[in-house]
Amino acid sequence: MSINFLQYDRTEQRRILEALIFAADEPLPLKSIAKFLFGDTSKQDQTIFAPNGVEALLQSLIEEINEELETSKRPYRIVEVGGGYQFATLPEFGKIVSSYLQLKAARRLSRAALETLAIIAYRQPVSKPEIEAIRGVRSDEVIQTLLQRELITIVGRADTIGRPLLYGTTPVFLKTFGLNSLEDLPRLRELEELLQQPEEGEEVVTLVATEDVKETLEAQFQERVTSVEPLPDEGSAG
Amino acid sequence: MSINFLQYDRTEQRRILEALIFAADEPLPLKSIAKFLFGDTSKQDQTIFAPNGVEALLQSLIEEINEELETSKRPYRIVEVGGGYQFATLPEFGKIVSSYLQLKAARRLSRAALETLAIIAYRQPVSKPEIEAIRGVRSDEVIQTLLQRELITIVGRADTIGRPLLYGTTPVFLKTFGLNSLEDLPRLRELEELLQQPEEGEEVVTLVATEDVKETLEAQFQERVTSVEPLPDEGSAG
Amino acid sequence: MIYRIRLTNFEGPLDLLLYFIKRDKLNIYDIPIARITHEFLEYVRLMKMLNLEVVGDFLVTASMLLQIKARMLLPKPESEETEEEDPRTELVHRLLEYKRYKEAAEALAERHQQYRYYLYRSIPDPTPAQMVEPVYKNASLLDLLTALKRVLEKAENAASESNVHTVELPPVSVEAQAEFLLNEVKRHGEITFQQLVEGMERLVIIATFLALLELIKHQMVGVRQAAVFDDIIVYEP
Repeated sequence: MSINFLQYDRTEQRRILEALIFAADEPLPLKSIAKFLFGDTSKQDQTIFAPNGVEALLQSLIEEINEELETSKRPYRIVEVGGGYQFATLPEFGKIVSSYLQLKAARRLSRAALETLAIIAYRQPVSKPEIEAIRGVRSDEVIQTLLQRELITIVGRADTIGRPLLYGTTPVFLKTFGLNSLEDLPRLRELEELLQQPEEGEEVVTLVATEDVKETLEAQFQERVTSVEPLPDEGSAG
Repeated sequence: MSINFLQYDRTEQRRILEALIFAADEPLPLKSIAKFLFGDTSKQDQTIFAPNGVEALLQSLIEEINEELETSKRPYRIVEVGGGYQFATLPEFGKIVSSYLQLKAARRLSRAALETLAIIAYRQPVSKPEIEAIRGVRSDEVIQTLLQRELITIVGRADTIGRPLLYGTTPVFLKTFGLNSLEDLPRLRELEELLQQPEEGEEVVTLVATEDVKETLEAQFQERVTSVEPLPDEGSAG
Repeated sequence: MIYRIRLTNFEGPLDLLLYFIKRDKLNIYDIPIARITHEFLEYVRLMKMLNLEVVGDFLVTASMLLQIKARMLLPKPESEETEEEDPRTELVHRLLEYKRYKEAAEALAERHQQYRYYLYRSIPDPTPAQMVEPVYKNASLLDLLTALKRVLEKAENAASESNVHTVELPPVSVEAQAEFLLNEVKRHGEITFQQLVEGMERLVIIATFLALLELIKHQMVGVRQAAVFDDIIVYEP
């Protein structure tokens, strides 16, 4: 779909473009912005976008927005990155922003950590080789992180070759995810049922592979973890 | 960590605060911004933040930023939502760009979804059997949809028979409905109040003959039928 | 063929009863059970005819209505002193309870209408390195493989959309891709893997990926990312 962008005056054009770049969660390439604002321009008379066509028009609008941002002393600009345009804070604010983000990052578990944690939660007691077989990747570091955060602990040794250590979840795990006991974990089957047949056709998620289950768990966990306070004396975050 | 925020003049204070809020993708509570910028203020002399302390200072800075954003015609503001402050587009621009960005949040919700969401919002934590008892209809699909849109999440398990999963609303819910917290939900009418207000009839339909009734009903149903699907393996119709 | 009709917007039996009450301006505390049951059953018959999947929910309510109707027909106890409970009480309570949430849903709908177009800031990841001091860490092999998997899936989707099924040997070698990659990195200073392989075919993507691994090994390029599963940024060391 496209809107009739040219019906707006230049100020409004800038504002629409600025809102578009603002609300996108990835850098927007000029090409795709152009497609949205003007539809398929290849079929149109390019002279209306003279002198240099649609993309040049958009580029000059972006320049004008950045001038406005500078004049009004905003601490961010639109920058070109990764083949697209997006907002970024100015470098002089970088330090304070990144130290804030780091603070926030310490509160989140990485996706790898959540994935591993989900496997341990559902299959405990479980050994590293088993975890790695399921995830398909080496998991030493992430297990270390989980041990450090006291979300998992060593619960014994397997009887298999090499007698690998077995891991299980801790009370900290239960507390972090607001569970009374391990029985409160959603059963995998329940999750599958929940994810079957969505109501709206456009949001069809067919749950076939384990991957999807993992992702669901991760999404859920992620949500809960973000609201949990950082653990004290933390060596390193996941 | 904390920086010496007060060493900056007011313009710079605004810019630092704006950069922080701009760089975050979730609502920042005043308390945590204050903690970040000033460290533990409880031990400090609050009079330097007079007249109303740190949070009042931040709040007035945010107001000033929003005034500047308005003056310089930016298409976004800092809004208070979900227990903190976050940047958001002005709705008129959100409307223009949301179709392009295909944002889930802007998608319409069906009446069934809203009804179920209302029950969950007001009675959380609440189980599916409870929801279905109130609605009088099976609600699996609609719960799935709400989970997928991240408006609700699993928050635990009930102690009743079968230990059904319990649902509650998410931060996405607060944002989608412009709520600062669950306390901002419109008040649920009391049963007594409903008792006092007799139903107002607005449309009177006189039923004449059964045939007519059927036709009317069919037309009505037709309107509400949103999808017709072939049944794969069903021997005979019910 | 047998069709089942999904009424995704249908609110159910209680909603239907409230509809009757409203339509006929009935007193909710004095519902004419016989009349309403009759009409309700008409609906249920129709639903069966249309093979609506919600009919089960309506049958439950239908049987409740029939029970109430039967109880209403029973002769009242002789002593007028004992207050016999109205058989309709429970139904009235359920209707009122449902009505509360129906109203709350309407209020929510209004709020949604009002707020659905507030698009909240979300952060494009990774934050551009040239603007913000990044919290990057070096990317691991897993990160690289994840990026590759994502890119390949994208390429496959694109291929299946265009119905192209040509399977050929890579038109380029790993060496050639290494050269291409180095040039790109030199030109841009840094570039995401995603961009590097944009529009490439599956096999070329794999060749590029192998080239990337080689170049990393020889420390001719570096890779980093802001967070696990973010785009891999290839940069000039």
